[in-house]
Amino acid sequence: MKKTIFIVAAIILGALVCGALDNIHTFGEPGKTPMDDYFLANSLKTLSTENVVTSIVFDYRGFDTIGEAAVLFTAVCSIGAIFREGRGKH
Amino acid sequence: MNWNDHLPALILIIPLFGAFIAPICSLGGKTARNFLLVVISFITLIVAFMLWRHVLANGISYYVMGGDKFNLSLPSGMALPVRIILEVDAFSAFMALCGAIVSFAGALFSVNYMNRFSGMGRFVSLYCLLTTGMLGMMVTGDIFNFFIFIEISSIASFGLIAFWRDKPTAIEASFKYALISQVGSMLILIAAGTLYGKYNMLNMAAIGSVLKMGTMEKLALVFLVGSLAMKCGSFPMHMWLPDAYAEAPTGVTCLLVAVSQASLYGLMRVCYSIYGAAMGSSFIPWMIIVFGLASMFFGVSMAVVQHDIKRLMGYHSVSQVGYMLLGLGVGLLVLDDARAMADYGFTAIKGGVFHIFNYTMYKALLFLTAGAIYYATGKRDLNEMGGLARRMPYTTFMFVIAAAAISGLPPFNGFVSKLLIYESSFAVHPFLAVVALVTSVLTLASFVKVFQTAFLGPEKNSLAKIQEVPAAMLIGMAVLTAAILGASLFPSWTLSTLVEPAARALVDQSGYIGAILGGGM
Amino acid sequence: MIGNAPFFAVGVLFLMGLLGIFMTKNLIKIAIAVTILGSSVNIFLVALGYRTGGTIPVHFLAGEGTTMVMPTPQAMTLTAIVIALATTALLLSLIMLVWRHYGTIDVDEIRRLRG
Amino acid sequence: MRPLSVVVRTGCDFFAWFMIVFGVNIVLHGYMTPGGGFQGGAIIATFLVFLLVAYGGKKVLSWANETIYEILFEELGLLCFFILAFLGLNNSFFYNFLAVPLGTVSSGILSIFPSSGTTALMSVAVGIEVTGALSLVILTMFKGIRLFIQNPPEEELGHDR
Repeated sequence: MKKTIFIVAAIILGALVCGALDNIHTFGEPGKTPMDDYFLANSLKTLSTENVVTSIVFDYRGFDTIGEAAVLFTAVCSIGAIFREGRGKH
Repeated sequence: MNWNDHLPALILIIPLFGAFIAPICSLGGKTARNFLLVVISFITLIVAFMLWRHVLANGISYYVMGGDKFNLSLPSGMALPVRIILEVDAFSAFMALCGAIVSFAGALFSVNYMNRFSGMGRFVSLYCLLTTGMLGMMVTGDIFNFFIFIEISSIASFGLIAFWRDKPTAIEASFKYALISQVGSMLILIAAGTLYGKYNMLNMAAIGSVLKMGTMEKLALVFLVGSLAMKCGSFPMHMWLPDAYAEAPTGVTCLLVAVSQASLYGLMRVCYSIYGAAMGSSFIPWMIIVFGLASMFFGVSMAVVQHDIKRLMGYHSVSQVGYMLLGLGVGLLVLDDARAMADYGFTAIKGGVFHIFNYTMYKALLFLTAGAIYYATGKRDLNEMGGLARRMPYTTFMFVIAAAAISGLPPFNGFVSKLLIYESSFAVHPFLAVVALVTSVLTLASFVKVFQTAFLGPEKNSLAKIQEVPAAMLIGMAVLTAAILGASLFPSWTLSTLVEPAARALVDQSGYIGAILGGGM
Repeated sequence: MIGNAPFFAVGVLFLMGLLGIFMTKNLIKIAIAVTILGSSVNIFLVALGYRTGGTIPVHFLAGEGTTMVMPTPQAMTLTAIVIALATTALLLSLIMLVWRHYGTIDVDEIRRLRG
Repeated sequence: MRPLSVVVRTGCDFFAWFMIVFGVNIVLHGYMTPGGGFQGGAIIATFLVFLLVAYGGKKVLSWANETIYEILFEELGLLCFFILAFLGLNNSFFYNFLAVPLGTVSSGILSIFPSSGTTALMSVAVGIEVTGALSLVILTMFKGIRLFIQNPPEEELGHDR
């Protein structure tokens, strides 16, 4: 019973995701893209970075990257914490 | 260089830096580590307070990460922001202040509470990272950045919930939370991606300025609301919450309360500031209200039958989250109706916002007193306790204050916020107020039971040797008690300085958008 | 409709991930389903940035005057991949501990937290 | 894990070092060719996986020191990244204060850095961090297997007294 509810919920959720994705734009033909055009035009000119993706990762959206490094650090800390040795003290 | 301008960045930089140097600091021994934990959370509290003062005095403050100037939101020749912008209005600053207070109290509590366990270097790192994630969710103005901070806070909480890895229940609770939170995060990422694909921007304010309702936007809103409601512990997906709250170490539980409020903040930011007036239909507000009612009622009805003191409080968290959802949902319902808004809608939002403050303080305090009992007696089952009032007078005193506040007894702050929610939800439909009142009565009954069994009654033989908890833990609890008492003794001051600017900033969608798009040099 | 086939593939993968989480009993398979969920979102982000006839967004490899695909979704995908990696590692570690405590990785047999 | 045969080990001796060279190449050229800190760091971290597969856990755990990975790689990378971001605070956090626009010739101290400024340096810092973090994840999870051998499982003494 519970399982049926879950499966129905999953299928509804998947259908909703399909519906949302179908309504963005046709694949391969995005409309106006001011932000990406800005990156493509300016990364070489002002930052001398040939690779636009790297210039986004480390400069324009650099704060995301420090968050990402922090996520990796968090994972290391969490795994280190749950596999730690030692038994505490009384 | 004026440090006041950099406050929105500093509030994230400081705990992040603390997390990064914690492994180096823990080479220097126990004292250095504990000192780092307390100092970092204290500086964060100071910065949060200064940020709140700054925002109240100067209006919305924003910070462009990596821009030529920290306030150059629009680069030359662009009508839209391209970089990550942290945007702090009065509501964000209010939430960040609440979160920082709780983080400081939890850190002080943890210093003694976690003293006898191993792996404390990792604990300090994870605690600082959890604080960073929580504060980041509150101050960021970028939807993808919001996702990153959600992930930082969730991954840090998985590790901290499973910190006592020798208890099978802790591992299980952590795994359950990990699964649910991963599905939720992926839905948030899909919603952010769809919004990006359609409008080619990631800034919340900029999206809010151009958003027009269509099929895709409706579905994105449903994903965002559903997953954020799930992460703040609302009804249909609430089952992770009592497990996680009960199994985590207590100092962490106290912070997890604030983290769930950060998810609630995200929900409100999406509904009020991104969608706002463009929302059009009343489907989502009613969905939030129904979620709120259901979590209120089911949460409290599950709570009254619990024996485990921390699980009992966890179920009460589910029920209390319902109050905020109800208050803010009623406000959302009348967002584009100016007369009803002035009539009762703004009262509901004020009640919801005030209840966020109250809930964060008294629920954190309740968890801390439960942790103090656990520290002193080593027990969590209510049936094995009794007569603790004589042995632990300070803890008892603080428990009574928190319990009275959560049950909404008149002089305390819980009463004020609940009253605001009752009277405004009564104007929408009397049934809402009736459910809220019944929940309040059941909460009172439940806490009377806890007080009576744990603190009063005959003393158990097994508990004859216990004594009051150490001073640092008491100070941690006292910080929260002072906040509750302050809000209880000066309700009108609290309402006018703390709550009303936050509520006004939440409603003011055009102000939130205009600060970014109208700014620049 | 048919032009949007990559987006539908993403939707189907997402559905498969969800069904995997809800239907399978084995914790390792659940972790795999979570990974599938993450991968579907990554594919979605990359597909979002594609422009017909677009080339790699590296200036000296693409040459002058060519259309480039949108770079922001690729940067977002990098971030999302690392996050998915961190989560997967943590989920697998938790499964190792579950196995150690219970001696099984069947969902039905490890429910100790109830009510 | 048991060590594999001598053929595999010899092959691994040879090829594992090439992974490091390849990874460092990708990290260093991240600002102009496809690649960057994360990708290169992940490739460098496969070095440890190679050794783990070929030589077995016992030997590798005696070679690899977790503290070195944690302090020398992970912390160093993170702090370099953080400090590079912090140095731009005069303008704003994460400001690229070393970048030289295309067409201008850099001079003085600036000319020793790549012209893309902090982008290339941060890429290196993240490469170091990811190398340390992924190697640590692998080492810690592998060490976690040892928890299964201990019988009965160790318990914290603190809670439940």
